Amino acid sequence: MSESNWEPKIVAIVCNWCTYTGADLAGTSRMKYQPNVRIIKLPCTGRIDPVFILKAFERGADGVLVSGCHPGDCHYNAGNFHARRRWMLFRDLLDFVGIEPERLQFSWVSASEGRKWVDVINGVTDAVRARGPFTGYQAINKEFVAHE
Amino acid sequence: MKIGVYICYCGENIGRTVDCAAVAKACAELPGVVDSVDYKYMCSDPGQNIIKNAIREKGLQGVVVASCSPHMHEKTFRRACSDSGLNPFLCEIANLREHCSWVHEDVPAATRKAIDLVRMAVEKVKRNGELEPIRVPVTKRALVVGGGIAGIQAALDVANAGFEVVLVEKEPSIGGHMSQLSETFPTLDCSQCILTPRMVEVYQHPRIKLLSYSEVEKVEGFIGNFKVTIRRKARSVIEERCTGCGLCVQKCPTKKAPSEFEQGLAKRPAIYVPFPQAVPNKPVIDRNVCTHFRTGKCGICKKVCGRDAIDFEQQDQFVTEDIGAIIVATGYQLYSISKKPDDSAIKGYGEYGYGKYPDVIDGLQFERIASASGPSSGEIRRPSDQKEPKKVVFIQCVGSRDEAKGFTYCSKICCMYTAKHAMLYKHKVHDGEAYVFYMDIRAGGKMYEEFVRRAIEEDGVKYIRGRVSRIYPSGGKYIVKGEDTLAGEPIEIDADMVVLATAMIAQPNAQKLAQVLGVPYDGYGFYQEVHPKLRPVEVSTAGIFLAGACQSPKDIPEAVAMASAAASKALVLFGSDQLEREPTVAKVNEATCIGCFYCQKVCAYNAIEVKEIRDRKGNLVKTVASVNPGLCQGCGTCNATCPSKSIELLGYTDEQIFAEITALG
Amino acid sequence: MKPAHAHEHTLVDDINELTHQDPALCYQCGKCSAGCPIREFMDVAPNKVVRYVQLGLFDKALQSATIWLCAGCQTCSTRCPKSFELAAFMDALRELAQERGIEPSDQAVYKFHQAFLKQLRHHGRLYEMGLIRDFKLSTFKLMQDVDVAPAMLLKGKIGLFPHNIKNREAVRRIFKNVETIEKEEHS
Amino acid sequence: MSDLCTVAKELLQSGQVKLIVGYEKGSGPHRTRPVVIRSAEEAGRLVFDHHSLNNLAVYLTRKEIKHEGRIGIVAKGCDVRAIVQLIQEKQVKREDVVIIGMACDGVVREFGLAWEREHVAPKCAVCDVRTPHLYDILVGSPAPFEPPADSQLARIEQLKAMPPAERWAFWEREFEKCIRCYACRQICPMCFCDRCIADKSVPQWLESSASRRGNLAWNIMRAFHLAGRCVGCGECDRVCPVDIPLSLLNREMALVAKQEYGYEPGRDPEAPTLIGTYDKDDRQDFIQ
Amino acid sequence: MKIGYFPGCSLGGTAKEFDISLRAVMKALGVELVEIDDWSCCGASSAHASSHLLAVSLPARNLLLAGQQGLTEIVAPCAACYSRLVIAQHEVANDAGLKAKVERAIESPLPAGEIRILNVVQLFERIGPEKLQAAKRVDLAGLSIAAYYGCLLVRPHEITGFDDVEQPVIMDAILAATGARLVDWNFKTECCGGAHSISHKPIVTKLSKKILDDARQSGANVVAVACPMCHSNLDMRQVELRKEGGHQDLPVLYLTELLGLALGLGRKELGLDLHFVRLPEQAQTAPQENRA
Repeated sequence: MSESNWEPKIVAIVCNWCTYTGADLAGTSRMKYQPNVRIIKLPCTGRIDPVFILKAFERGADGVLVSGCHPGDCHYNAGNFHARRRWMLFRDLLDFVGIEPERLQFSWVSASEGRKWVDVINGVTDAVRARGPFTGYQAINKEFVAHE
Repeated sequence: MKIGVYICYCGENIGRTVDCAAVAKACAELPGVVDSVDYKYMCSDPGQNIIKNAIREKGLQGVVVASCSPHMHEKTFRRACSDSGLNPFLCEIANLREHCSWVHEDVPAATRKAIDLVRMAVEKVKRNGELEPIRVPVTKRALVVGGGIAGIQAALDVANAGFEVVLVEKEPSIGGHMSQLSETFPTLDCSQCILTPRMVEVYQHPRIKLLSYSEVEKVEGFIGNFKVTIRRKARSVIEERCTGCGLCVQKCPTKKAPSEFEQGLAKRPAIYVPFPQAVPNKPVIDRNVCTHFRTGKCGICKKVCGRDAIDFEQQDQFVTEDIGAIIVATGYQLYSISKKPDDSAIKGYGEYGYGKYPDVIDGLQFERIASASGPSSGEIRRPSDQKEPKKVVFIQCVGSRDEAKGFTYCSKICCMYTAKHAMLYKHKVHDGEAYVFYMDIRAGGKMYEEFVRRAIEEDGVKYIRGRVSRIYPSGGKYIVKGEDTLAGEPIEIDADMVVLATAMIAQPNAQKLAQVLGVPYDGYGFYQEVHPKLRPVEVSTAGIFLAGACQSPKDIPEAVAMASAAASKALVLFGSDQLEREPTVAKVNEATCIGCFYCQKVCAYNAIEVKEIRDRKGNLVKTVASVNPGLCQGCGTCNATCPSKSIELLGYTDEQIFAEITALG
Repeated sequence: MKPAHAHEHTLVDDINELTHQDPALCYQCGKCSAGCPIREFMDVAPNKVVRYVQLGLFDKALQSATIWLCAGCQTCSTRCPKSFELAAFMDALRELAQERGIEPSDQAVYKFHQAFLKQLRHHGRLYEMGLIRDFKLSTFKLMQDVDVAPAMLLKGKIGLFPHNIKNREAVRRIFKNVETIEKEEHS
Repeated sequence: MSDLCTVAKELLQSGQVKLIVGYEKGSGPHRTRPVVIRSAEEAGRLVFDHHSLNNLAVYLTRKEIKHEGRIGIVAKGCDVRAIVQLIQEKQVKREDVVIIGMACDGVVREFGLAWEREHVAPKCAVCDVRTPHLYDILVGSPAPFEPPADSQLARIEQLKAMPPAERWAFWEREFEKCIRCYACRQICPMCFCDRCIADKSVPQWLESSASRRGNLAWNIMRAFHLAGRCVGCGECDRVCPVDIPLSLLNREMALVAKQEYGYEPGRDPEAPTLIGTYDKDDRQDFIQ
Repeated sequence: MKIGYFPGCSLGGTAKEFDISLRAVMKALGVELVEIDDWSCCGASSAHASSHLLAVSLPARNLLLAGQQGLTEIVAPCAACYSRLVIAQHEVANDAGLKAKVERAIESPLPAGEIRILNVVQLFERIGPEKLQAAKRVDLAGLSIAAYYGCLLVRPHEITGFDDVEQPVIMDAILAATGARLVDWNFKTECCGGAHSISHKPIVTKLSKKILDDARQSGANVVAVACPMCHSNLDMRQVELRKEGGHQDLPVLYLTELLGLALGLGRKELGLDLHFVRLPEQAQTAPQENRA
C-alpha cells in the first residue's frame, strides 16, 4: 500500500465472553466503525501471552488492542486480574524499548458495551493513524519478508 | 490438507456490504482450500447439506464457515460436520456479519476484511485437532436461592419430579413479597389464601431441605458439580426444639421494633415471627433491639420457653451442600421514597417530601393497609391519624421511567397494582374518591386491560394522564399538583392520602451475590440472561438458571412461569447421569513441565493437581502438573503463564493462535 | 448523529444549537406544566409547546403567549424526569420568535424586555425609573404602581437619575458585536 | 584455614551435605571459578573474596548434581536472593540446601579487575543484604563499605528521558549485536526450564537465527519472563560476549514490580510470587 | 477576609437596603468587600429572553473585570445576578464555540483563573456559623422565620450544586444563629414570578399571596429572603393585598438584615425602614405565645 492511501492495520486480541460479545452487540445494533481492525478471539484475557502481541507487530500490525471483561465480571472469575498484572509489566517493557504507548492499548469492554467497543476501536484506529505506520518494526520485519 | 470454505450471504445481511462471490473466489486460492462456496443461507438445510456433502465427497479435513457470529451458529455448523463424520472441532467460524458487514459500509474495505477473516480461520483450522467431548457425572440435587413465590414454585417442581432441593431464604420465613400482598390482580383473590398452601407444601415436602434465615456464602465447582457453602445466620432459637408455640413472642417486653413485614406500619417484639402464617413458624431474635443482647438483662423468652429452645450464644453456622444445578430467585426490592445517600442511584423525590409526610406511602404499605391481616385489619386507614381517607391519589411511575431520579425502565406491574389498589379502596370506602395519575397504561396480559377498564368504568376511579409535580401538606390534607395533559388543564387535588407506585428495583445485595454465583448482571443490577429471546432463564455460567424478578420486573404469573421454566432446565440436566462438556481444556506436556506450578497459582478452579513421576524402581523422577478435565473451564490462563509452555489449552493452542496471527493480511 | 441523506434545517436544529438538547427527549408526561407557577395564566401548557415543536407546528409554538410568560424559574427543568431543560428551551423559542419576526403574543413582557435592554444599552446598568417610564409609555399602563412609586421615590429606592457606568461604550459594543455575530450566523 | 573451609569440612565430614558448590582460586590474578567439592579433604580449595563473582545458585537446579543429595552452597546475599526465589518457585526445597551465607564487602564488575572503587559491580550500589537475609551458617561479618553511585538507575532514567524513537534506536543497536549464544540464559539461575521456548520449533515462538527481529523478540521475551523474578545478580551482563546491557531491562522490570506491587523477588521463601497472584485493586489507569 | 463584590443594579435602587445591610454586616464581621470596578448589568432578566449570546456576554464582561482586578472569589447577593453569572461561567467552560463568540463580543479573552461565584447564603457558609455565633449580640427569640430561597438560588442544581434543590436547609441553618425559630413550610423554592413584577402585576400579586399565606399558616411572623426581586414582590405587593382585604401584614426581611439585628446593628444601619411592611420593634425579642 503506498504512503498516500496508507491505512493502519489494527489487531484486537479479545476475550470471548465480554469484548467479543460486546463487538457482536455493536453489530446487531448496526453501529458503524472503521474497518481496520482484525479480531483474534480467545476464551479469556488470561489466555493472552504477550508474545501474541509481538507476533502481531511482526505481521505488520501498526497497533494492537487488548480487551476483556471489566474487573469482577470475568467469566472465569480472575483471568483478567492475572492478565492485568502482565499487561502492566509488558506495556512498561515495550515503552522502555521505545514502542509508543499508542501502539499497544488496553480496554475493558463488557458484553453490553457495544457503544464503548465502537468508541474504543475508532479511538485506537485514529490514534495509530495519527502516529503513522509502525516503521520501526517494519524495518526489522523487512529482512524476513525478504526470505519468507 | 483439504479445507472447505463456505461463505454465507445471510440473505442481504452479509451480502449487502461484503462481496461474497469475490470472497469465495479469493479463498479458493488459499493454500489447502479445496472447496470454496458462497450461498444465500448457510444455516438452512440446503446450506448445511452443501457442507455435509463436501465433507463426504471431497474428504475435507477442515471446514470454515464464514457467516454470523460463532455465538449464533457455531454449534449448528459443528453438528453438521459431525453428522457427516468430521470431528466437530475441525470446524471454525469467520464472523462476517456482526464483526464486518453490519459494522462497515465501504464494500471494498469490508470485502478485504472478510477475506482476511476467512484466511485467518483457515490457517487456524489447519492446526485444529480432533477433540472428544468430556463426560462428567451430575449431582442430581438443586439449590434454589430465594423463597418467594418464584423460589417456592421452582423448588416444588424439582422436588415433585423426584429430586432433592435445598431452598435457601435470607429472611426468617419464606413467602417473599407475595405474602405481604392483600389481593392479587386481575382476579382479586386473596394472596395469602393461594400462597400459604404452597409454603406449607414446601415445609412438609420430604425432598425439600428448607434453610431459612440463611445466605449463600461461597460457590465452587461447575455445572453438575457445584459445592455450595451456606451461612445459617444465628437465629438465637434452636429450630429443632422450638414448637412455635409463640409464648416467647407474647412475653417479650420489647415491643417497639418496626415490623418489616408490615412495612413499618406496625410494631413487633424483639423475638418475633414475621407473620402468623410464617414458614417455618419459628421465631428469631432481633439482636439489635433485644434487651438481653443490648444490656445482658431480661432473658424472659428463655425463662418462659418450655423446650429450652432459646440460645443466646448461638453463632452463625456454615453448611456445605453438593449441588448439580442452581436456580436463582432472589426477587426485587421497592424504590425507597425517602432520600437515599448520594452514592445510590436513588435520588428520592424532594417534591413529594422525601417520605417525610406520613400519609404519602408506597405500594407495599398500601397492600398492608388493605390486607385483612394488616395493622388496620383491612380497613382503609391513613397512617398519621388512623382516619378513613375520603380522597386518595395514586401516582404511577415513581422511580420508573425517570432517568433523572430513578431508572429508565418501566417496572411493568405498577399499572396493574395501582388499578387494583384503587379498586380495593373504592370497594372498601364507597363514598371515597380515587384518582390515578399515569403516563401510559401498560396492561398487556390476560384480562389485564379489562381489569383496568373495570376500575374506571365500574368503580369510577378517575384516571388523569400526567405526572404529578408537587405534593405538600396543607390543613391536614395533601395538595397534589398535576396537569391533565389530555384536557390540557392544570389540576390540584386535596388528598387525604397519597400512594406512590414506586419502581421495582434490583435487590441491594444483588451484585455481591452475582459475584459469588458468577452470574452477570445488567446496568440496573438485574441478572443477565444468555439470550433475551431464546435462552431467557439461562445465564452464561452453565448450570445456573434464573427465576422471577431478579432478572427484571415481573408479576406473579410471569415469575411462576419463569420458575417452572428454570426448574425444567434443571430437570433436563438431571435427566442424564453424565454431562458432556466442551473438550477445550488444558493439557500438560509432562516431558517439558518443570513443576514450577505457576499454572496452579493462576487456576481459579483448582483444576491443577500435582503429579509425581517415578521410575520403575519407584524413585521420584520429578513432580509435574496435571489437569483435572472435569474442573478445568478452559480459560487458558495457565497456558499464558507457563514459562516453558508445557501446558496448552486445546482448541486455542499457541500453534493455532500464531497461525491465525500469521495469516493477518 | 445526523443521517447521511440531505436534511432540511428546521427550528428543531436551531433549538439544538442554542440548548444542546433535542425536543424529542420529551415524552409528554406534563410534569413541567403541573409544577409551573405561571401555568394558569398561560394560553398553552408548556408541555404542549414542546409537543407543537415535536410535531413541526412551529408557528403555533412561537405564537403562544406561554413562551413569553415563562418566568424562567426552572421548576420544570429541575423536576423533569428526562432532565429536559425546558426553561432554556423557552429562552430559545423567545429568541427564535424575534429572529423570525413573529409578533410576540404577550406585548407586556416583550415591551418590558425591550425597555430593559434599552436602559442597559444606554447606561450600562439598569435605570429603574427609566425602565418604568419607557415601559409605561410603550404599554400605556400609565397608572400601574402609582400607589407605590412615590413611596419608592421617597425611600430613594428608585433614583430619579440614571447612574451610568464609566465605560458605557464597552457595553454598547457588546450589544453591537453580538448583533454582528448573530447576523453572520443567519446569513 | 579460613572459617569457610572449616565450615565446609565440618559439613562434609558430618555428612550433612553430599557436596558443596563454592569458589576456588582461578587462573591468573583477581579471578575465582566455581568448584564442586565432595570430600572434607577438598575443603581447603574453597576461597571467598571480592572476586567471587558467580551466582552459584544456578547450579542448584542442574540435573547433574541435583539428585546426588543435600547440597551445601557458598552464597553472597545477592545469590541467596536467587536461592530464595528458587524456593518460592518450587525448584529447590529449603531442606535440600545448606546455605553457607557469606558476609560480603562487594565484588568487582569483572574477573581480572583489582578491588578498586571504580571496579565495584553496579549491583553492590543498592545491596542491602551484605549480611545474607537467609542462611544456615553465616561466615564472616561485613566491613564498613561506601557503596558507589547507582549507575544503573542513572542510565535507566537517562533512557526514559529520551523520545521513544531514540530509545528504540538505542535498543536496536544493542540487540543487533546479539549472536544468540544464550550465555545470558545459561548463567541465569531463574532460567531453569528444561526446554526454553526459544528452542521450541512447533510452533516457533521466535526466529532462532540471529536477526534484528528475532533478537528483539528474544530479549523482550527474556526480560518479560524474568519480570518479578530476576534478583538482579547481574550475571547476564557479565557473561554477555557482546556487552548488551541486559540488566537495564531486568532492573526496569524490578522497578515496576517494586513501585506498582511493592514486590521484591527472593526476599521471603514463603511469599507468593508476583506473577500468579493479583490484587483486586491493582493499578489499571492504563486500561480504557 | 477579602471578597469581591458584584452588587448588581437592584442593590443600587429598589434593593438598596440589601446593599446597606450586607455592607454593615460584613463590616461587623470584619469581611472586606471589594466592589468590582465599573461593573455593568448582568442582563437579567431580559437578555436571555432575546439573545443567548448576549445573556452570556454581559455577565462575561463582569467576570473579565473581576479577573483583571485579581479577584478569585466574588459574592453576587442578587439571586438573579448570581444565577446569570454562574450560568455564563458554566456555559463558556463547557462550550468552546460559545466561548470564542463571547470573547469576540467582549473583545477580550476571558480570565484563565477560576473565579468562585458565591450567592449571599454561600457567603455566610463561607464565613462560618461559629463566627456568626461569636459576633452575636441580640437573641431574636421573638421571630419565627420562614426562609424563602426562591428559584434562582438553588436552580439549576447541576450548575449551582448548592443545597437540596427541593428542600433546601442551608439558609435556615445560617439564620438559626440568630436564635430565632425556623419554620418548616412548603414554598421555600416556589417562584414569586419576579421577572413579571412590572409587566404582569396581577400574576406576581397572586403568586406572592400564595407564598405569604403558606408562610403565615406555617407559623412564621417574618419571611427571610436573599433576592431583591423576591423581596420587592413579597414586600411591595402586600400594598395591593391590603386593599383586597383580609390581608395580614407579614414583614419580609433580607437575610442580611436579620443577621444584622442579631449582631446588634441598628434598624437604620440595616435599612429596615425602607420596607413597605415594617417589622414591629417589639417583634424581634418579644417572647412568643404560639411557640410550637
